[in-house]
Amino acid sequence: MAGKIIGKVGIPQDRFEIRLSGSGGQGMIFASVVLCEAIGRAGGKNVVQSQSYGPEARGGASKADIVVSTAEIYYPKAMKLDLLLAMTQEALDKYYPDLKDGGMLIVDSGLVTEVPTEKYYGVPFTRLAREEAGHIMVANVIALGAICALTDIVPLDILTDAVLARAPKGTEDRNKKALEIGYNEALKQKK
Amino acid sequence: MAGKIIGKVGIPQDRFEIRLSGSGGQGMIFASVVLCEAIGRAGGKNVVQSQSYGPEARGGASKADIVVSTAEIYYPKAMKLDLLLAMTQEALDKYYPDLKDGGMLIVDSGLVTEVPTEKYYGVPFTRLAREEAGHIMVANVIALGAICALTDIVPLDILTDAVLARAPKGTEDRNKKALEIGYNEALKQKK
Amino acid sequence: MATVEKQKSDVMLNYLRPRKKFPSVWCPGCGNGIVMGAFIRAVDKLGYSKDDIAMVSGIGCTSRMPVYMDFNSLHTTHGRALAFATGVKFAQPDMKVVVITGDGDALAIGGNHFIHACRRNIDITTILINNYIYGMTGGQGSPTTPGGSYSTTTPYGNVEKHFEPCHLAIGAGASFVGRATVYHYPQLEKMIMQALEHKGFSLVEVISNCHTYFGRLNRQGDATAMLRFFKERSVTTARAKNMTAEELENKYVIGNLHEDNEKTEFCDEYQKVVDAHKA
Amino acid sequence: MATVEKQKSDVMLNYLRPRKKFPSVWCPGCGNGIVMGAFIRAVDKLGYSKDDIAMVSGIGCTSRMPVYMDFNSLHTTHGRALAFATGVKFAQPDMKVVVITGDGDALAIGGNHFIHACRRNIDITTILINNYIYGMTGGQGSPTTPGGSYSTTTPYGNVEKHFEPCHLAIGAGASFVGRATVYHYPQLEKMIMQALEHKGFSLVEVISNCHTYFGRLNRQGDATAMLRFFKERSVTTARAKNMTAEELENKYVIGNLHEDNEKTEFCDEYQKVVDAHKA
Amino acid sequence: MDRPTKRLLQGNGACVEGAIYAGMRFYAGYPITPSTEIAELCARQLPRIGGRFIQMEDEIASMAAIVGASVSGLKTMTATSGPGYSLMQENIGYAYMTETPCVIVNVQRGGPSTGLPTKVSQSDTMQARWGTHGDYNAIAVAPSSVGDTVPETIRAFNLAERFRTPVTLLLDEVIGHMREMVTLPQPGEYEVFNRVKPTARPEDFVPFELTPNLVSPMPAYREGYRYNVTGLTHDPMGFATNRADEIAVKLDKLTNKIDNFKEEIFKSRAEMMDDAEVAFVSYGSVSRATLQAASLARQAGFKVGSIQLYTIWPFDYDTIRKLCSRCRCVIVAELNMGQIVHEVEKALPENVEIQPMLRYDGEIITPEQLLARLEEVI
Amino acid sequence: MDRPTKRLLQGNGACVEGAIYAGMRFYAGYPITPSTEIAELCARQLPRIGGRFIQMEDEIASMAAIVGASVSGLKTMTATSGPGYSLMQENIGYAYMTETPCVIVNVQRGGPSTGLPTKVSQSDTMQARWGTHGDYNAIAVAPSSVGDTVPETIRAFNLAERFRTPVTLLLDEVIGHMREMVTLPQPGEYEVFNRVKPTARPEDFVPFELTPNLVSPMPAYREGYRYNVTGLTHDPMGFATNRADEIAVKLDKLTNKIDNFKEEIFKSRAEMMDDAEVAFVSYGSVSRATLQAASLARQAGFKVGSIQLYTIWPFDYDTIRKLCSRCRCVIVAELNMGQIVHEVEKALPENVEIQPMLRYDGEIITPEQLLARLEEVI
Amino acid sequence: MTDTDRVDASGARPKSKYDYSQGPPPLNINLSWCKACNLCIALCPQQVFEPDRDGKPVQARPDNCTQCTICWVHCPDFAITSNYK
Amino acid sequence: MTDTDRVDASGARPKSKYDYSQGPPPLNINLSWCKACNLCIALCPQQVFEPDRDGKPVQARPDNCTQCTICWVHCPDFAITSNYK
Ligand SMILES: Cc1ncc(C[n+]2csc(CCOP(=O)(O)OP(=O)(O)O)c2C)c(N)n1
Ligand SMILES: Cc1ncc(C[n+]2csc(CCOP(=O)(O)OP(=O)(O)O)c2C)c(N)n1
Ligand code: SF4
Ligand code: SF4
Ligand code: SF4
Ligand code: SF4
Repeated sequence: MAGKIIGKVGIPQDRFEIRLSGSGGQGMIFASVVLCEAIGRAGGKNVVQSQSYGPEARGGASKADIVVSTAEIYYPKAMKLDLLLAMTQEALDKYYPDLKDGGMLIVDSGLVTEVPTEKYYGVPFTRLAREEAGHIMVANVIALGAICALTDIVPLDILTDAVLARAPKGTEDRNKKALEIGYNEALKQKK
Repeated sequence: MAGKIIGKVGIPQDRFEIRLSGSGGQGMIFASVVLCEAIGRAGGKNVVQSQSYGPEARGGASKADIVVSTAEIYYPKAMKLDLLLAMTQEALDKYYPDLKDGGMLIVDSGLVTEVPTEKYYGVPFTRLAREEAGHIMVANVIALGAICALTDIVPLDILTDAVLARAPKGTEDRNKKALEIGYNEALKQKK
Repeated sequence: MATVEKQKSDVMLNYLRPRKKFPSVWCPGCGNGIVMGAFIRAVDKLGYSKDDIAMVSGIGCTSRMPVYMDFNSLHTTHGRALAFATGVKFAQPDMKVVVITGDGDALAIGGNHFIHACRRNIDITTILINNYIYGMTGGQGSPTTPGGSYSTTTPYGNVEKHFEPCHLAIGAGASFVGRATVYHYPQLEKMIMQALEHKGFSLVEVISNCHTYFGRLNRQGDATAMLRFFKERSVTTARAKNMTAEELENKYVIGNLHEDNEKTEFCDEYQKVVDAHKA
Repeated sequence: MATVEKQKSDVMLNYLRPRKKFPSVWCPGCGNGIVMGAFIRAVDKLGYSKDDIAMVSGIGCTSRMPVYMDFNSLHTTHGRALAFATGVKFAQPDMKVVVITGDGDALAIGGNHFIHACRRNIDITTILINNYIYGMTGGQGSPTTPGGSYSTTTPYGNVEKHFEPCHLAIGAGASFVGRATVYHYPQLEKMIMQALEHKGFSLVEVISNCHTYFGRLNRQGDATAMLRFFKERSVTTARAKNMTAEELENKYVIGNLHEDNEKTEFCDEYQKVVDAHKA
Repeated sequence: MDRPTKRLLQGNGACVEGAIYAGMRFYAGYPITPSTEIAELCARQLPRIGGRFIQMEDEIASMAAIVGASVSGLKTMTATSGPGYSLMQENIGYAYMTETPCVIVNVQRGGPSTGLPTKVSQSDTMQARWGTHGDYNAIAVAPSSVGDTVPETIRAFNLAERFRTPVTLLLDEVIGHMREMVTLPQPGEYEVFNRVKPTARPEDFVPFELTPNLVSPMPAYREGYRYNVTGLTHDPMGFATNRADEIAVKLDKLTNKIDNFKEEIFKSRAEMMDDAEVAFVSYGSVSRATLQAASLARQAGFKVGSIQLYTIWPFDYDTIRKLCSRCRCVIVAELNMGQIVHEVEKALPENVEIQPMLRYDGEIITPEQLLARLEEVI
Repeated sequence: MDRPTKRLLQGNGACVEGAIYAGMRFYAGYPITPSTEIAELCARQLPRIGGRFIQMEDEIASMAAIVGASVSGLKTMTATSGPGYSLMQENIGYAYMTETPCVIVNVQRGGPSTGLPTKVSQSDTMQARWGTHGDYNAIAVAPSSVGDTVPETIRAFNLAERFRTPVTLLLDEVIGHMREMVTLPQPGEYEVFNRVKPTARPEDFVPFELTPNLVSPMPAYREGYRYNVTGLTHDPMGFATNRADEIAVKLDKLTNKIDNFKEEIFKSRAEMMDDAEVAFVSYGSVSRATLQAASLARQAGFKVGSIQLYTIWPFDYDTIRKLCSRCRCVIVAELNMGQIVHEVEKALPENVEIQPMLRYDGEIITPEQLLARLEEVI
Repeated sequence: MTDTDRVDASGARPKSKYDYSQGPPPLNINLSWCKACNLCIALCPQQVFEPDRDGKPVQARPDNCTQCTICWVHCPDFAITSNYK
Repeated sequence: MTDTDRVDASGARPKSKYDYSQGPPPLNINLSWCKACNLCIALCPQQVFEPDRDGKPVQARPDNCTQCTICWVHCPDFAITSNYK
């Protein structure tokens, strides 16, 4: 009997799944909320964001997922990632298996030393944050800039607005700069 | 349709319902427990005792019911009384309407002044308790003696055992005496 | 004994709830009625409007009190009166919110709400009628039942220690704490007035008689005997100051035990936040 | 600083639960681990048998502690540890029953069981790790969150007053009450030993760091900064005696605050009843 | 202590007698009408047999204490009524999750809320199945008279111990408060089941092991087995888990350890059911009246029977269906607005007429009322 | 305050937006995963609109406080999850008895007991109907996405106010925590119902009057109406009663004021049901997947439909029966061990096959799983 | 049975403020509210009351009444009001 | 970053009790348990440790170690044991 439906129509895979991962303090949740909001505001696409909660979410690897689709998103959790950002080695080790064949991998090349594939983008987000953006805290925003450059998921201006809308007062310039750094640094690598 | 069953068999009324009533401090519950136990121990009959609880049971009229039957007692609450003991006017006023036509009424003739029927037994339980039994507290036991004399519900010796089994140590003689006083006083009146 | 201010005898009739039949369900002589009289006279003297008073209670003999009075009344679940009252007061901060509760209601099942209301210093007056036993359910031990005392659940004498409600309230942060008895009527009424006028959480512990259970099981006699007992055992805070711990053993120290008028009140403080952040 | 008794560094490895993976779920630097070490060393020094110890906890970061240790452990519902522990102790009076709890667990939802355990003076040692916030659920205010402090539920600064756990315990009748911090390790360990050896209800309040939430929201920095802060703010009971109320403002008074070795213990008293009435 | 074998007891007293017979040695409770006599009797009797009674600060603590004491190794009980039963729900759930045997007596009064403290009701029947959050399986036992309260209380303890689970004993105000003569059982007269103890070496002990009957052996404290007990969903070792496979295994265990033995747990009394065309289904104090009504109807020549449920949960749909196989109408009589009637509906085929005979005004159902209803359907 | 109309919100945030839109101005709560964000957002937002937020000492107190504040005159809410919902049951019963409008949000996680604090579940569905003791009638509303949480929260408040009753809003961890773009409603876009105030003179005021729709007008404090509110069963004047006739009238009122308006309260979304031979029935986050599965099946040429329940309680058996009139098989998909499936069973004739599709391991049901099940029955 | 400390130290009774012989008795006792608790009878410092057969107060010595308020403030059932305000 | 008050008043370091050059380093650090909380590094009065790239302690100045116990009693994860008992 099996296959009567799935065999005929299949489950439409019109969805793009993004995971931002790193360690507790790296602001992955903030980044995913901002990215998700930007994609949502850009229009035309549905978005769902989710993350881990509870003691499991503290220390160790932390992750936040976004599902993007032009269709209604029936199943809100990420299953096979189209894009994985890994800000630490631990996060990469843990979540790499969830990356789809041919999915895009972006790592903090300053903190991640062993990558199990050759097809990846490496940007030293944390070092750039410290050395060029003036504060280690904006490594996540630099990463967002890189994602923006490496994918066509969201235009830079909308992403910038989204970041500034959620960033604490007084950090606007720093964040703007961070986005640009990430964007430009990644562009250089874009294959 | 009505009457197909009840019309044919009726509900067997093989039951004898007793209510002991008075005011809060008069020990009606104790008396009913003892009486019930005596009837039960005498054998051959089923007994069910019940009483009021809660704030409703404080002050005002207090009551305790016993249902006696040679058959299984399916319905455990008193419905139409075969015997009503009223130790106060208030209790009499409240419970007299529940007495069956032809049911037996026993009152404390020292405390109850207005009895709505002529067919009743009046014994000054409280006065007898104070004056002859040595303590007002045994008025209830005197009343039990009277009930024993006026009905054939339980033999005096079994009732005496039951009273003594539940009475506090040191009050045995007083209670025995009280039973006798009640029994004898009532016998005099037995019609 | 302090001079007895002239007390009106019939003022309470103006405060009984129309259409609810009085007298109460309480046993003859139960101190609850005396406290109710004191409360009504206190309210009358302070001139509060009936509409502005909410009386909140839990479950117990004591907690039946609000139903008889013509105020807004909330007869809630056992032990939770202060939690409901917190909702009332916080929603209607201009009302006088009064909780009337028993020792079981306030301190057994309700102990947590009691200490938290003290802590928050929310402007609620709590009148705790302490009769050392559970009256409503027929004489079980309560958290104030003294060690060694009898109740239906301490048939061999209580092996537990008891709370001192006032000490607990002070330890938890209440800003007005006093103790009175139903024998010492004038002081009781005055203390209720002071508590009502105090801004912040106020506790009036009223030592009262449940002769029906506590009195009977502990051979303390009837209502009269118990009131006499309260009289004999009470010492005022003033006198207590000069007494040793031994002398104070088994004594009821009556009077105002703690008063802190500096402590800020919860609803006030919250209002400041609202004022500062309201859009 | 008192001289540091030589502490074994690896003794705790003997007490970790076989087959449960360590390290814990706690954040890096969380004071809970320091208290756990102190507890294990105290038990080791006292030479208790593992079988004779029951560790009971509620819900919270702190309350996860028992699962890591090779004792009988009961990780119960939020706030109820002392009620479960009362069942354990009363059923097995010869065991050492220890409750490990957080400020929210013990004093918010669990406040009633806390004061009643104090009142009964039941022989349970309670280690209350006070980090001034709810860690497990992500940084909400707790009954010990100081006025004005920030948490996710006091975004404009806390308008409530806070409990002093030790004062509350004393007001409720506890017979051993002491305060320590995770910075002052030797005193902490010693106090836990004393509490374990005390007959009756004992409370050790341990001031600890939740830098993840309390530290971050109140700009107190990381674990190290918070431990330094505890160091700076602490005064011993001995020193506190000679300090004024103002000087003591915002200070942590550490040391034994209350000890009463005369007070009878609940299980003992009950046993007397059993002995007297057993058929 | 030689006590007369026949005694006048309240239902609440019979419950205490049954519990002590079954080995109950620890009672924690908080007074509430109409269950209070159970606490009062335990306070008096337990010290005499070396047992322990404690009045806790509330019902939440009472439930906690009996779980703590049961894990420690004793057979434990608490008693309450509606408001207290509601408060206990969280910790009853803890007992389900930790598989801790204990008996909770609910002497039912009218609800909701404070309701009718001194009036009879059977309106906590569904709560006994669904009162706490989450998925689990429940056992509830309901005697119908003072007399059968003794064996049914013993049965409640046996089920608790046998299946490592909390068991609710549903009494009601009428049974709890009325007095009847009761013959107390002799030692040995009823089987008393004690929880199975582990035999594994402590190092090999798996506290929540998946045994064939799904019930894991349970040590007392100080027997050398140290393990972790938690209300978090846990693996067989007793450690919290978030793994989907382990979670499902645990929940299946909670459900199946009871469902697999439904026939053993379910108990009913079927009278005159062989050829019954109309049947009463009832439980608790109502069953007295239904039995009389059915007998009278038989005397009048009608094929009427009576099924009394001694086990309410798990509800055995198959047995009820089989018992009612010849029925065209079933009258479900209960003191509430309709609870078990829905389970009977589920059990029976559509062509059987279901007649609820409900009373919820604080009074019990009389035989007359039942006969009147019967006359309508005959 | 001009806020963008479209915002990225968690389900918990959408709930707060809906509540504030509906007029909620008083929140009392105690944090618990996965509902905590509701408290946190209320703490932040309520002072800004002159409302009041209080963190109580526990869930019992939270429930008490919202009832107290509602009686005082405000629209009130609390939010919790399983363990807290169990603790609230006694005071939820008080709200039933006193007919006090309020909304209780239960963001469900796995149970029983502490269970799975961070994992999704729908296992408190039956508890929302039967969790407190006694007889009463319950309303429970269940959104399925972040988006519909806004209008469904408004609807929950409207039902509470309209019927003077507590209403449970059943979310679950997935809805509560995930973020979606939500268009916030403009003022006037949704109807907001406010409790009916009395018009009688205070002397003539009958607080629990039997009006035609059985809902009694309800004054706020300080509006000149002083009356007694009690959890004891009471007469229309609000005074405790022990009279059988008055008791029955009160309980009938509690039940019928809701039952009589079942059609108005019940809300479901039926898609592709006109000629459906197989239907999914589901609610909450599961409905997203069932809808997709049904559409795919249609694309493949099968007559499959989907019914999503927005109202869980009162369950409208008639509507479900009518909607499924052409079905030979109904698949009930829920995140528990089988709860609403029993109600669907009751609703449908025996010849309809009922297939439970249950998941209770902390994960949600995928469209694939639903399709696989569908293939088995097609 | 009575509270003698309230009697003046000299043993003399304080004089009552009203001439009760000219009007109604000093107090009005609502017998339907009175529960016969005995408190008024026992606490009255002037022995104004005696119990009737039901235990309810009768003003046996009305002239003794000084309107001291003690009976009515202690009456738990508000059964005593003064006729002289 | 370090707790200098613990250094002897004279500024001199207390002499360590062991000759670490002859055997294993003073401490054994279980890096799989260490969570890089920094407490040992910060609290060590002798500045024995430096953080590695992950923030975990490295015994940079082993000879300074006096076996004072401070690092191991404050390590919340029992990651430090002494090699010299
Ligand atoms: C949840 C719950 N548990 C128990 C009860 C039963 N109960 C009613 S009143 C009461 C104790 C009352 O004692 P107290 O508060 O001291 O008041 P009193 O009757 O002595 O005035 C108890 C245990 C209840 N109504 N609800
Ligand atoms: C009945 C119930 N309500 C709420 C919660 C959620 N909860 C879990 S832990 C916790 C607070 C923990 O704070 P605390 O006790 O101070 O311990 P910490 O995590 O800070 O160590 C709360 C509110 C729960 N598990 N159960
Ligand atoms: S039982 Fe006690 S508290 Fe209750 S009314 Fe009677 S005397 Fe008062
Ligand atoms: S959240 Fe706070 S209390 Fe919990 S483990 Fe982290 S630091 Fe410790
Ligand atoms: S005090 Fe009041 S109730 Fe008591 S006897 Fe006197 S009049 Fe009657
Ligand atoms: S104290 Fe322990 S966990 Fe923290 S850095 Fe040092 S070794 Fe690591």
